[in-house]
Amino acid sequence: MSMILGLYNYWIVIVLMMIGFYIIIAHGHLIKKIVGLNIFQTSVFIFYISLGKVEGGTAPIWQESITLYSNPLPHVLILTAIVVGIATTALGLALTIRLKEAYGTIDEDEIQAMDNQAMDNQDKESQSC
Amino acid sequence: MDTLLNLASSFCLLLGSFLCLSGGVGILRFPDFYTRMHAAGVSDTLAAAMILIGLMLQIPETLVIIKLIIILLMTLFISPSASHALGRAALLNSLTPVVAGDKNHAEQTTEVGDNPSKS
Amino acid sequence: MIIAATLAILVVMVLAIIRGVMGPSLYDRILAVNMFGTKTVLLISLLGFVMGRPEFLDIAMVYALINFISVIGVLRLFEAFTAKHNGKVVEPAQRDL
Amino acid sequence: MGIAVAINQIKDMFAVVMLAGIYGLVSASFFVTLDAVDVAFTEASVGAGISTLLMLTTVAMTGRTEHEASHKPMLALFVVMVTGGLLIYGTFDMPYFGSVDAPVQNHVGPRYILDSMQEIGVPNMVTSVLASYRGFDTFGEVTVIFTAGIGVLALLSVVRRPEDDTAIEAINDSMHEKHLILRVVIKTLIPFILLYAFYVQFHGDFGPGGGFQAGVIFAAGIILYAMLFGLSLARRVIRQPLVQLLSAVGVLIYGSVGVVSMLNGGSFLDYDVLSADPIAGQHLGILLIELGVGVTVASVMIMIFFSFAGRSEYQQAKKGESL
Repeated sequence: MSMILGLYNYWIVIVLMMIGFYIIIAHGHLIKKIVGLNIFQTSVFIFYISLGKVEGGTAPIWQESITLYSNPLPHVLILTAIVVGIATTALGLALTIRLKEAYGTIDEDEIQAMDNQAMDNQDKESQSC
Repeated sequence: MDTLLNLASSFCLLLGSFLCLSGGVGILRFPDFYTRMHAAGVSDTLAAAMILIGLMLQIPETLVIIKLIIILLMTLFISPSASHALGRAALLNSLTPVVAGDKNHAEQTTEVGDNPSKS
Repeated sequence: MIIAATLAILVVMVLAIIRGVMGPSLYDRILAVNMFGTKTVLLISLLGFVMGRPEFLDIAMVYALINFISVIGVLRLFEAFTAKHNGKVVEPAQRDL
Repeated sequence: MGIAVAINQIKDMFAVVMLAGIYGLVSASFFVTLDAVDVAFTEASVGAGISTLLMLTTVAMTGRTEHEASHKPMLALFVVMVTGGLLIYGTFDMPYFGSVDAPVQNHVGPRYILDSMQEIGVPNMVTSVLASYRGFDTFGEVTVIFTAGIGVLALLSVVRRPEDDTAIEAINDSMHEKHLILRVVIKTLIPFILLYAFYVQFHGDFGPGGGFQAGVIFAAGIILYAMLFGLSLARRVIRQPLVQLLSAVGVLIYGSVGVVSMLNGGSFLDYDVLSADPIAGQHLGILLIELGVGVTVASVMIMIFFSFAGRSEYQQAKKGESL
């Protein structure tokens, strides 16, 4: 019982992470993949932050009367990671837009099918030459 | 004086919570979008105001009270205009309200704005 | 008292999420997001008081702002989207009032 | 968690993105309860605000529905289950939640907590660790953001011809004639948003806040303006070359603080030598660095939004021509 109470934060993180992972693998739609990636990312954030939490501690902003703080180090790492995460998400979305313009679809399977077809055509042309 | 303040703040907080809950029930139970918006918009604004006033009465520090007042002003500014924009957009996109008498029509009409366009 | 208010707000947040997941129309979802946002503002101000650190109010302010911005953004973009795909914004359907 | 499951199920992309927005708010509330005030601040402005907007812009450009997946999801489910099972098995060795003697709390953490007040003199430990102890890291992150901004610009920038502008402006005008109430409200709000961004920027030493958050809030104010008053008007207020220049200037401010501290005889990004009094030097260094971070983040976010919105208008204009 104490194990369940002591470790539940990791389990929440893992369940979230696996949902994100599943979305990334099982869906062909690129935007949905990016949303899945975001969920995955957030689960990692929660993991780090929950590591830094100290029972009975408060936010790491110095005050005269308080002696017990949570660990500020994970907060710093995650703070920058969030902003970098949005930058990479934006990059992914930009790529998605360009794919849509180039292929007319953003479904992974359809893009692959079109690629294969183009490749086959190329092969045929080179053989006929 | 202190007990009076405490009493007033508890009253405000309780009233705020009650309004919140009624808004929550409203958003879940009402039949169509416009009634839901009514429930959410009206109760939200007053509930937020009540809870923030209740918090203001609890603390003597001036800075905190000023911040709470700023939040309150922002809620009073933002919440109605967001509701307005939402309702307007819904009306312009032909989401018809449910009128008394066509109950069986309700589910169908609320779907109108949601038809994914064929692109 | 603060605890009671916090609990009430948590319950309402759950209700709003249910509405947001259920839909049925997009506007219901936007409404749910908006409501969820205002409730988060209140929740965080209350949490600041529960934990005895009223600095949290800064965060509540950001929430109020961002919530507004995202609701307006969704509406504007959705409008642009329907305008793009239907050619014209559809006339309000005739209402037989 | 339920939200994540729902995201998996729903096919309408608009709804998915809305739910992702709620998810961001929920996780930010998590961070508040776990004492990570600064992180909650960032997640609120980034995860719930800007990323939702960017995703919506993309959805508006790429279409709204998702096709039924053609391949079987059972294999994916199996992989996920196995990985999850292994990870849960791994947690049995982890320290319990909130325990004081966990390994994380025993290395550099106590030093940051106990000594930062004497060494740096800034009450907000997150800021002192971010800008001073781990200043090198943060420099790297800022560069990454800058690079991502350049990447988005390279992918989405549109060569603009003058005659395009009139077509785009016609579309804009037709869309912006409405919304009188919103425009008035937002016109009054925007100065306060920008002011608040500056407050967050310079108050970051004492409370939650700092360059990253301030940059995002500032950008949010500009984005709000651009959405309601039209992109071309916003571009006239803040010109694209200026934004690009500023995003580079921010990184340069950061780097040059490091170089100046080297010239003064310290090591790279060692602010003690910036002033006669080490504490004053630290204050000065942190202030400058946060300024650099804020400038870069704000201009990169504005740049990203402008490129997305500009691309969308370009597509519309092209469609209008072909009709």
